Amino acid sequence: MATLTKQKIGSVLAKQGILVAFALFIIAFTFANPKFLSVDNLFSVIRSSAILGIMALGVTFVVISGNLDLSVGSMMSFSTIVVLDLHDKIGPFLAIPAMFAMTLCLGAFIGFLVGYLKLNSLIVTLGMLSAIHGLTLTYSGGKNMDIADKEGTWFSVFGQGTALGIPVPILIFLGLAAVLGLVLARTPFGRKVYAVGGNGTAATFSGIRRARTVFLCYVMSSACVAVAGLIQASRSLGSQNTVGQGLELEVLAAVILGGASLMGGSGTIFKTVIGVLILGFIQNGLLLLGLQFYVQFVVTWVIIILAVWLDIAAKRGKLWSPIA
Amino acid sequence: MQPGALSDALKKGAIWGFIVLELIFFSVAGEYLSLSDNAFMDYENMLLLLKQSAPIGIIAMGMTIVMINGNIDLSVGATYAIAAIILLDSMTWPIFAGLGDWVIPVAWLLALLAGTMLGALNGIIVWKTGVDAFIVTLGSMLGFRGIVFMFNGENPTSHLNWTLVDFAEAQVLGLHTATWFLAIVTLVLWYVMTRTVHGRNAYAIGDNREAAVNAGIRVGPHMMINFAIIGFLAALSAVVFYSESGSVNPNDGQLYELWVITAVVLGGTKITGGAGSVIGTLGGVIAIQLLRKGLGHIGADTSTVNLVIGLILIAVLVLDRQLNVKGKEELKV
Amino acid sequence: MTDPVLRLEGIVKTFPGVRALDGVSLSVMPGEVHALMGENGAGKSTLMKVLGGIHQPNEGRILMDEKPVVMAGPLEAKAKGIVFIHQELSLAEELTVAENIYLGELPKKSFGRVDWATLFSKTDAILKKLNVGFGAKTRVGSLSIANQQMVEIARALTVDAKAVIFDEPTASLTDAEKVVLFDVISDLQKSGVGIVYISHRMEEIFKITDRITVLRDGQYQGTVETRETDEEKVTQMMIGRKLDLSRNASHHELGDVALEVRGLSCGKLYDDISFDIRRGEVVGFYGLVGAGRTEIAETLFGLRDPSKGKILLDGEEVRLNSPSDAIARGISLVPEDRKGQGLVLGMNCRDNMTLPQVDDLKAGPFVAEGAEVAIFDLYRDKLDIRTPGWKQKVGNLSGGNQQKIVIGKWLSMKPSVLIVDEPTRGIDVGSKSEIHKLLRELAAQGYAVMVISSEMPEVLHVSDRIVAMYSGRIMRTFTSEEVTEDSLIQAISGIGGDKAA
Amino acid sequence: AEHGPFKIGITQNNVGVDSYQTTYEQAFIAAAEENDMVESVVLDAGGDVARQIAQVEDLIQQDVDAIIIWPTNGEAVIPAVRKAHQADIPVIVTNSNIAEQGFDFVASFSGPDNITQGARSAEIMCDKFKDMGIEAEARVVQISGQPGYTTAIERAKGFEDRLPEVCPDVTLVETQPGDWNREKSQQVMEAFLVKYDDIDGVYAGDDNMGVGALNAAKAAGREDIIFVGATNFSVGYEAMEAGDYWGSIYQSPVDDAEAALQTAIDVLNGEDVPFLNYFDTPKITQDNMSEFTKPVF
Ligand SMILES: Nc1ncnc2c1ncn2[C@@H]1O[C@H](COP(=O)(O)OP(=O)(O)OP(=O)(O)O)[C@@H](O)[C@H]1O
Ligand SMILES: Nc1ncnc2c1ncn2[C@@H]1O[C@H](COP(=O)(O)OP(=O)(O)OP(=O)(O)O)[C@@H](O)[C@H]1O
Ligand SMILES: [Mg+2]
Ligand SMILES: [Mg+2]
Repeated sequence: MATLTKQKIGSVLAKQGILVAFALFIIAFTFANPKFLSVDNLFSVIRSSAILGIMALGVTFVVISGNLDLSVGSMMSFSTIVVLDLHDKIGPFLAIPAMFAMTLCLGAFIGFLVGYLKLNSLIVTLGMLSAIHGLTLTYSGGKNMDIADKEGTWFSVFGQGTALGIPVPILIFLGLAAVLGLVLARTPFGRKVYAVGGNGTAATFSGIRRARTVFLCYVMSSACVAVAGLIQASRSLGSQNTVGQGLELEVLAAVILGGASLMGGSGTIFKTVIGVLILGFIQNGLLLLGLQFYVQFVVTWVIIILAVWLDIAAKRGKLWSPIA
Repeated sequence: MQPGALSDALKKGAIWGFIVLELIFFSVAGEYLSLSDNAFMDYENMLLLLKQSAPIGIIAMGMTIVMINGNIDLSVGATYAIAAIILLDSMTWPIFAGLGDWVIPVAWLLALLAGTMLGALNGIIVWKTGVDAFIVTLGSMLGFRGIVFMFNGENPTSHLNWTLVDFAEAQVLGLHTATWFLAIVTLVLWYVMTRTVHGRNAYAIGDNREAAVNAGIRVGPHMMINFAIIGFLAALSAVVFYSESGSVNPNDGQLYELWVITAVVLGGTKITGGAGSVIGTLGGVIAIQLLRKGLGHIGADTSTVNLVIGLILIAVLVLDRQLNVKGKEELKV
Repeated sequence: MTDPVLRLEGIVKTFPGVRALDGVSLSVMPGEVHALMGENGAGKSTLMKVLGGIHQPNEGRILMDEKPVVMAGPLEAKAKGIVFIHQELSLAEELTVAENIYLGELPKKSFGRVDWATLFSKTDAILKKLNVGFGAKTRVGSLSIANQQMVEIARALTVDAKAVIFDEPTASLTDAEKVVLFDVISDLQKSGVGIVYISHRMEEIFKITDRITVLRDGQYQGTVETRETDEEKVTQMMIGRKLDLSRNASHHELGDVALEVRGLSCGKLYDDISFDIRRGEVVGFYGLVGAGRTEIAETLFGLRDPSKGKILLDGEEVRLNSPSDAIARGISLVPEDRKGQGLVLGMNCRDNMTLPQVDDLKAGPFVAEGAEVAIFDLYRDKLDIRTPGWKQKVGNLSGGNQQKIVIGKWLSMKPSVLIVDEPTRGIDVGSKSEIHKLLRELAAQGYAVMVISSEMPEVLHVSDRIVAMYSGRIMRTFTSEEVTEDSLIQAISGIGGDKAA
Repeated sequence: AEHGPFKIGITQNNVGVDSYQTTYEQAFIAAAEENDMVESVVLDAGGDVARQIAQVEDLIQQDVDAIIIWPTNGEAVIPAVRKAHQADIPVIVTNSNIAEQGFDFVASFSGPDNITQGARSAEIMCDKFKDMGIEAEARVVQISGQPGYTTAIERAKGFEDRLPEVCPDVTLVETQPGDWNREKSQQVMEAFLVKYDDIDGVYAGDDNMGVGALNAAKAAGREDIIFVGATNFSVGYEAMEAGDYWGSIYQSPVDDAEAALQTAIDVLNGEDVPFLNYFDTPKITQDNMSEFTKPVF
């Protein structure tokens, strides 16, 4: 009986190692600074994680399908700049769909290269990171983009509004997470994403159109980026060309922290959300402790490795790796 | 010539073919667009090209073997910065005050040692925890950068030693010091990877880790050695470069990992491991440096440079894909 | 009496949800070939992995020369003289044959340099003994599966082994290579090495082994002298009942031509292939490895573009550009390589089985999971798949049960043309005859079935007609009445056998 | 002795990272095109010292008549500058200066004085606190530029040194970097607001970050904070118009670029140029902003 419960606890740990780690961090931070768990702070963390988080949702699809997307940061800059520019030119009603269309085109282009032409995704998206940055600079002429009438536009609702007392970015993030979570876990498309990432050849042999599936993953990812860009633009109603720079690695870190394997075929939206929140709370927690940013770097390093280690150690039931 | 030999040769030589294309393009375009009276393919300019390829190139050699081994190292940029700080800072430490210019080799050694240790640290973590190298080094990319800032806050660390600068700027037998280092590193690693047991085992591990384990290869130590080597090389790259420049910003080396990986993959190393060569990587490094240099030569502006570099990377992949098509009857997976 | 080289005592090994080995004991004498038999999932591979240091037993002990030893890992096992030839290929494809054979023990010179001269000369000697058609410097990835298997086997000859374990070495070998393998085994035997031999092929077992140990559901059933037993008794020990080996002789009416292929060619792979399959008919394709049968199947499944010729389904010419085209037209293909092409190893059993029809099993926008489980249960029972439940990852099933998942996956598509490529590779005798029976039944229900196999008894057993292929061409087509083993062998070796209409 | 136009090469720090640098590049190109006496080669180091050194080498190799450099690192480029000097090519440093050791190899420096700028921001902040009568207890947070950049370091130093001199009782409670990035700065400010109930002033290393911080404060409903920035961007100017943002330092990238080009031409013409050629960067606040045109970037 005793061994049975022990086993049960073991298997819970194994399945939810990352959640346990998450809980531990929260408790530790709360002891260090009681403000950490205040409603204001929670909202503030989730709100500022929302942009990163929404991008991570899309990237989760890409990673599960066995690919990488390093272009999301610079694509997000692009969406933000475009929607801000068009806001004043054609009004928000048209600007938003126009920006979505342009961003989706970028996603479709990457999807075409990686899916249909079967090019290596790391290099393609690395190339696109640079190319889209160039595109953004050309588009904006390198200038910051600002909305002229900041007080008068309803456009600010996506980034600054609240509904039912909850900030809109949080609602969008969680809503999107729920929808995409269902898509991934329950729909035929989601199943195909796992199959293509798990074993692309076998998926093809099962009649799954691998190229199309990969293509759609990138389109989804770019749609998420467009949403993130929209919130970003709405939040500050103005932006510089580099607003998303460097986010690609943070996004990837969150997805991996959530337990998706870079080899493809595993991961879930729920876990990605946890990964995003862990990163967000770490940053916020350390800031509240008043640590220098470089101490935050070091602590984040340790925490990322510990969290992932704990997670896989629980899965294999052994602390140390079996690698000889 | 056997059937397919030509396409084989093309495949292997794709990156060199691309380099030739770049040379032709920039030479011709340079005639019209460049202010300079000197030709792009001027001998001196080509020597500079090799020299300028060294900082990325030396690290890329290490990345090649780590990637052949089936791992990746994203922390090289930060390791590079740490080694640079140790190199420059240690020359001013009071304990070495009596050494005169003999402090130089000591500083070099310290920097190289530090790089090797950091690399080995990554290796040990990958080995002992079993966490994927991508994640481990993504973490240490941050962590090492944090350590960089701990040295001197946000300020640059500087120590200009003209003896050192003169050494680094010297040209021996026509080649710059940095070029010599790049050449020697390339040769040594080529030898290690093709001729030694460690090199061959590294290939085997990257190719099929399970098979290597089943065959009784001790996977962990090999991986650790390769991580130590890349740490050493990141430090060597810093040592060569900062001997000449004498000051390091805490941000230096950022994004190097991405450029290095790009060069390695352009050079034909498989991202999943098991295949690749340091010679190919040399081609990849030169191709990238040539692109940057050439775009500057013809006066492209910042946004164009970004756009073009990105698209060219993709174009090279498309080209490579075309060369690799086996024929119409190929299995469609 | 001599001491056994190797003794396993009361080995217990559990995985989450599975008791794979339950107190198994086994001893191997020097110079003995000891067969290990049992159904798919009985625990044979697991037992050998415990011996080879890949798994640690929960209970029990291992003795070598009557001294207890601990196999902490593959390295220790190898150092103690245990060589393990794996069921699944375990090769580094980018490396040369020589490097693969000596993987982990490359000969060294000073400073850790590889001693290439020694390596190649030693390898050449081994390859010569094995009588294979490739050299030491060939890249392993460019070899056919069969030749890769020979590379794996060559490893047995590199060290002074005390015991060699062969886990289904012949699953992807043809007769020519088998002969060589048996020579190798008898050489090893003469030099006093103890050999454990795992196989589902009875004729091999009775040809080369001295004793047989049988496992069932992880439990030890007993050990018998090969000389003193026969197929029937062994089968009974394995599956606990007798096997009905009679051919399903029900002669049902043949229907219309379902699949017709006219003058199909594909580059150098095969040339001018014409045949047809009627509803209700099983057509066997027999030939040596590399004869091009798999490539024909792949073409019919939309995976290759033919360079010439036509494919007709129900009399109508079709273009098949992708597997989904082929599936939409009622073609199913059970591919040759289950790990690479058949299964997503990290996915659970149910999801693997329903993968090709996941678009059709819908409840609203979602996958109808209930319907999926129903399909899984149906075929689990029909094919006797041993798994703790549908949630189990396919990668954790035994090799034979994995194969059954693939077969179930394609049967559940209710195809009108079913192509099976080496359908019973690695499947135990009991299930094998079940599958044969199933193929016959399917035909009787009106399916057109194309069976590609390198096992002559299988082809002879299930086919109504047999197409013999040699090096990309059809040599002859036999009906089940006229075919004899000799004429078949002649046809596939390219000797004589004028092309019949 | 020279005939024909001067060939002038420039290697900039990191164009495209913000509007200032972009506007600088455009202004420089425009000025060079307008001037018949000048042909220009415009390069960008992308913030990477190694690339900048390579670009200086390339410019030397191309035999330009003068090199303008916007150093990525004020010391690391010294040996490269020495090489240009040895090749008899005059070097003009722009925007942020190189270290003293390199002065021997440089013809002139042209740019703003960032330490003074930081000091002036401190004065603006202090004066406002005095107006409000809270100079005895005010608490200030600082959001600095990208760690490691000379401009960021110098402005922070100027501010930190000057503030206690003019307002000894004001405390600088914390400094965090905002990486010249509005979004990052907004996040940093959000955390500050949670952490400190009492914040009276925010000093940001440039207006871009200042406005990010302002957004955070507005979202949190904290209205009474004094924002002071530097490098007056158009967003900052607008926020000042709206009365949300108190003051900044007026610095025009167009002036910066034109000054650099003119200095180079003067040097090539053999004219006498001062070694430290600062252009003026005055204080701008809500009170005097009507004297300034709205920045174009
Ligand atoms: N790593 C594992 N995790 C969980 N279960 C496992 C694992 N490896 C094997 N098993 C289970 O152990 C049992 C025995 O498997 P094993 O591979 O030894 O069978 P086998 O006798 O070799 O069968 P076959 O003839 O099909 O190869 C099977 O039920 C299998 O599902
Ligand atoms: N001797 C050989 N050398 C090189 N490649 C070979 C050789 N024999 C076969 N191949 C290739 O290996 C691949 C797989 O071989 P396999 O034995 O499965 O061929 P196959 O035509 O499917 O044979 P089978 O008729 O047994 O199904 C084929 O694509 C074939 O071209
Ligand atoms: Mg088995
Ligand atoms: Mg075959």
